[in-house]
Amino acid sequence: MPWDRNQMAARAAEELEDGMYVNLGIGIPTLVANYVGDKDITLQSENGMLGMGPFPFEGEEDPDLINAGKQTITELSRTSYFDSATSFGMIRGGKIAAAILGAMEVSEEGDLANWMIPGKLVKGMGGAMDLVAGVGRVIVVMDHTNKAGESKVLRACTLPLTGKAVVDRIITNLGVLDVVPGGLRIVQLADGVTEEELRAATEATIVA
Amino acid sequence: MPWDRNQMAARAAEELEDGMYVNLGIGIPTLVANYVGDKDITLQSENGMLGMGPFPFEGEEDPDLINAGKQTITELSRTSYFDSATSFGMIRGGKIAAAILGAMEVSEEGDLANWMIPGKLVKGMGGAMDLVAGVGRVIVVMDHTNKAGESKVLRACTLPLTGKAVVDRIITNLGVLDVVPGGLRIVQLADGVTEEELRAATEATIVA
Amino acid sequence: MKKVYATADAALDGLLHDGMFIAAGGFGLCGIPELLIDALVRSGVKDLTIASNNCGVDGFGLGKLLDTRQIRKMISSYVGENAEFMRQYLSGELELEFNPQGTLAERMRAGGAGIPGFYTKTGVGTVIAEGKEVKTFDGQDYILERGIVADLSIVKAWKADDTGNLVFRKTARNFNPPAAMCGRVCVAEVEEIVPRGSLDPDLIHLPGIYVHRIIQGSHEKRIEQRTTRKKETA
Amino acid sequence: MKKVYATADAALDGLLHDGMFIAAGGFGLCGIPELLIDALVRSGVKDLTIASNNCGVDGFGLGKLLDTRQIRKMISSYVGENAEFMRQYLSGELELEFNPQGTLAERMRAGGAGIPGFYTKTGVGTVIAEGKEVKTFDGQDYILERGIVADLSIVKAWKADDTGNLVFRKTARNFNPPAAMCGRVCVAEVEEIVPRGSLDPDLIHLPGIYVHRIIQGSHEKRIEQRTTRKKETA
Repeated sequence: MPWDRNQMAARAAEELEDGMYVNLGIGIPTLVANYVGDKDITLQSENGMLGMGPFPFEGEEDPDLINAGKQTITELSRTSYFDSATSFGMIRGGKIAAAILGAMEVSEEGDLANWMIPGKLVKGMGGAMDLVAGVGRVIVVMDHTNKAGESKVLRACTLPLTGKAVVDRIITNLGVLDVVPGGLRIVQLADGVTEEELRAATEATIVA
Repeated sequence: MPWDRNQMAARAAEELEDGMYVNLGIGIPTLVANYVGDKDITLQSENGMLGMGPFPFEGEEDPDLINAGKQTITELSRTSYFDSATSFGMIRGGKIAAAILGAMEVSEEGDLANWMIPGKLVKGMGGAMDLVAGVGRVIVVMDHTNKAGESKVLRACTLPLTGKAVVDRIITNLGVLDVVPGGLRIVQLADGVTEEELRAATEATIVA
Repeated sequence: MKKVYATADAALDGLLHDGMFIAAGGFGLCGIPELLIDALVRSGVKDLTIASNNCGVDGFGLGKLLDTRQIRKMISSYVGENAEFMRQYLSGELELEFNPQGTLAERMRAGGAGIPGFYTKTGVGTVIAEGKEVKTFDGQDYILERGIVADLSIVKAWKADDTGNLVFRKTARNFNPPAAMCGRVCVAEVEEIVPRGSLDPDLIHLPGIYVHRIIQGSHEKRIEQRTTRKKETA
Repeated sequence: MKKVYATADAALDGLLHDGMFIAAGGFGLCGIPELLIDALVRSGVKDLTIASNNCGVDGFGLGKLLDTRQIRKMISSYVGENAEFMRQYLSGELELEFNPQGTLAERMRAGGAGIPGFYTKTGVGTVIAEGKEVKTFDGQDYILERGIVADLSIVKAWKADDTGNLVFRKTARNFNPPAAMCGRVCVAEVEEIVPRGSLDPDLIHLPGIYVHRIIQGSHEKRIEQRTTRKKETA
């Protein structure tokens, strides 16, 4: 049986090591915070905060304290605030060890598309292009196929790119793949998923 | 009789207007602070301070509070501190209205040389190149001639430049000159100095 | 040199002209210059180009200037919260230049710091790189992005002293310092103007040199996504 | 993830190699990492390239590393306080790359912010421009300067918490934040390590993400130019 959203998030949390500064995207990546356990992880919110805490208790929301998804949040004892230029300086400068992001499409060369569907509403890339260009390790978490059953793990992306050759690892409901020379390498299969099932759902080249 | 150091400083202080943020160089320019009177002037120290106060009282020196000349100073009620990148950001970005600096040579095109004498000890330009490139108005205060009686106001500088076409106004012991198209224009003569005396001491072209 | 003005309208007096370029602080609805935006609406100034990470929401923040058709062009990273924006954009009434969020912040900071251009990896190989110079440093490609200098910056801070020294609060700092830096003139609105000397000089986020006019006022500070958790009961 | 180390020597353990590139904070003798410099002397690491605005004075600060001939090259804006520096430089033992002070600060900040190059007016038409690319923006010439990335940064702050969040004091801040930003690894020495949560998150000058190791110690904080005025007597 393929992984569900929470299992994917739990698997993504295994990527995180003690002491890491990490940026989590919107959607499944947000759930990763629930699975870091005892590890000393500091979450960045790219609107200008390190050490993002959980949602506030009802009635304790502070309009001056939001995350990059514009949700009310809280601070921790390690928290620091800074301006947007400094925030993206640390992103672009490679100070954030890992970003865990959602995706619409990923290619076998590590290209990522997650910001725009031409002809549909265009909302903007926000900080996604900066994150994929700058952080140490880019981990994508997404369903392996779209609602029509078509692979989202492609030879080449069809949608406008967020970044070219930026993805290091892909975690889907079917398993874990690494971007390596020549294509993707299977790192792990989701519980009960066979290699054949994963290959069948993957348009991209799978090597070794 | 030509102006003395204090008269030159007093004349330079007339260049400053209420509300200006100003950077004063080492030497005669430092004396300008004594002549600003009631004007609301904020002095920048390029090592990371706006609102530089006077020297501390004896026994009240703070090693964490120095100016760009490495002298102990004090803070004022308007003072703010910042890092060197921010400090030179405001200099380069034109936020400092005026810099009053010493010089070894100035040319009729506004070139300035004040950091290096080849063959002699080379100490470095410090922040001088940034200041002349960035601030709104560069005012040079210096003796009109050197100890050998040779003009320091030249057709072209002989020493390595601090900046090219950067000087707006020159205040010397003999008077005040502006850099204008074609050469220098006499703005004012020091008390008792004749135009002939000033012209004789000036190698640069004097126009109109 | 008096920097404190009585009202937002007074603080903008003499600074506005049609077709001007304004940089605005804020992220989403957090830390936005609400009072100065309202004064821009009242002024009727039009054909504005505005650099701001977002464009408010329908009927609030910069969204108000969309309703009145005062904006000609936005330079933003994300405009997904605003139906009127999309309508005007898709109908061709409104021009839009997408900038990656970090590129936009750095362009503002660079413009204020006298840096006309800088190289970044962000956007290499994407539509953002189209028409931009590419240069290789140490074997890797980067694109040239330009510094922004605005005719006017409008920002929101928590506290100011009368010399314009500003202090921000939590994530409401965001784009406000870089936006302030890139303006030829910067007007700041704050929740409280405190006496000179009552802000610790070590703890000023934005020195007064960047701030030309200040007003004090009260802010709605609307919350865009109110998310909470329940207190666990024992 | 433990960032606090017992001694400067322990904090540098495993980080040093001959020929390495170090960025150091401080301006003159103000805000310099005294204890880490002493540990570098004790380590015997040599052929160092050091980016620092100054090179200490004879026998203090980075001057100690001159006495032991551990420095191969300095990248500085001003080195006028040091006779041994001049002797080694004029005899060809020491290499020197002058950077305008603001260019040096910005090169550090850029390197830390993933910007490999930026354009500046500073130095145009001077020896500083020699061999550098010139580009015209809006009719004005600028030169291309490169971001700096150092193998190691050594900085001095006033206070830290155990997550590496730093606070500086007065003009001792100077080059310390940009120097910290540009290091692949940054070691900070502070006067006091305080418990997590005792620094106001709004008032942290340098977030802990930039700081990998911390030591607490006592500092001589030598004054270079002791200037005072007399109290006026009534």
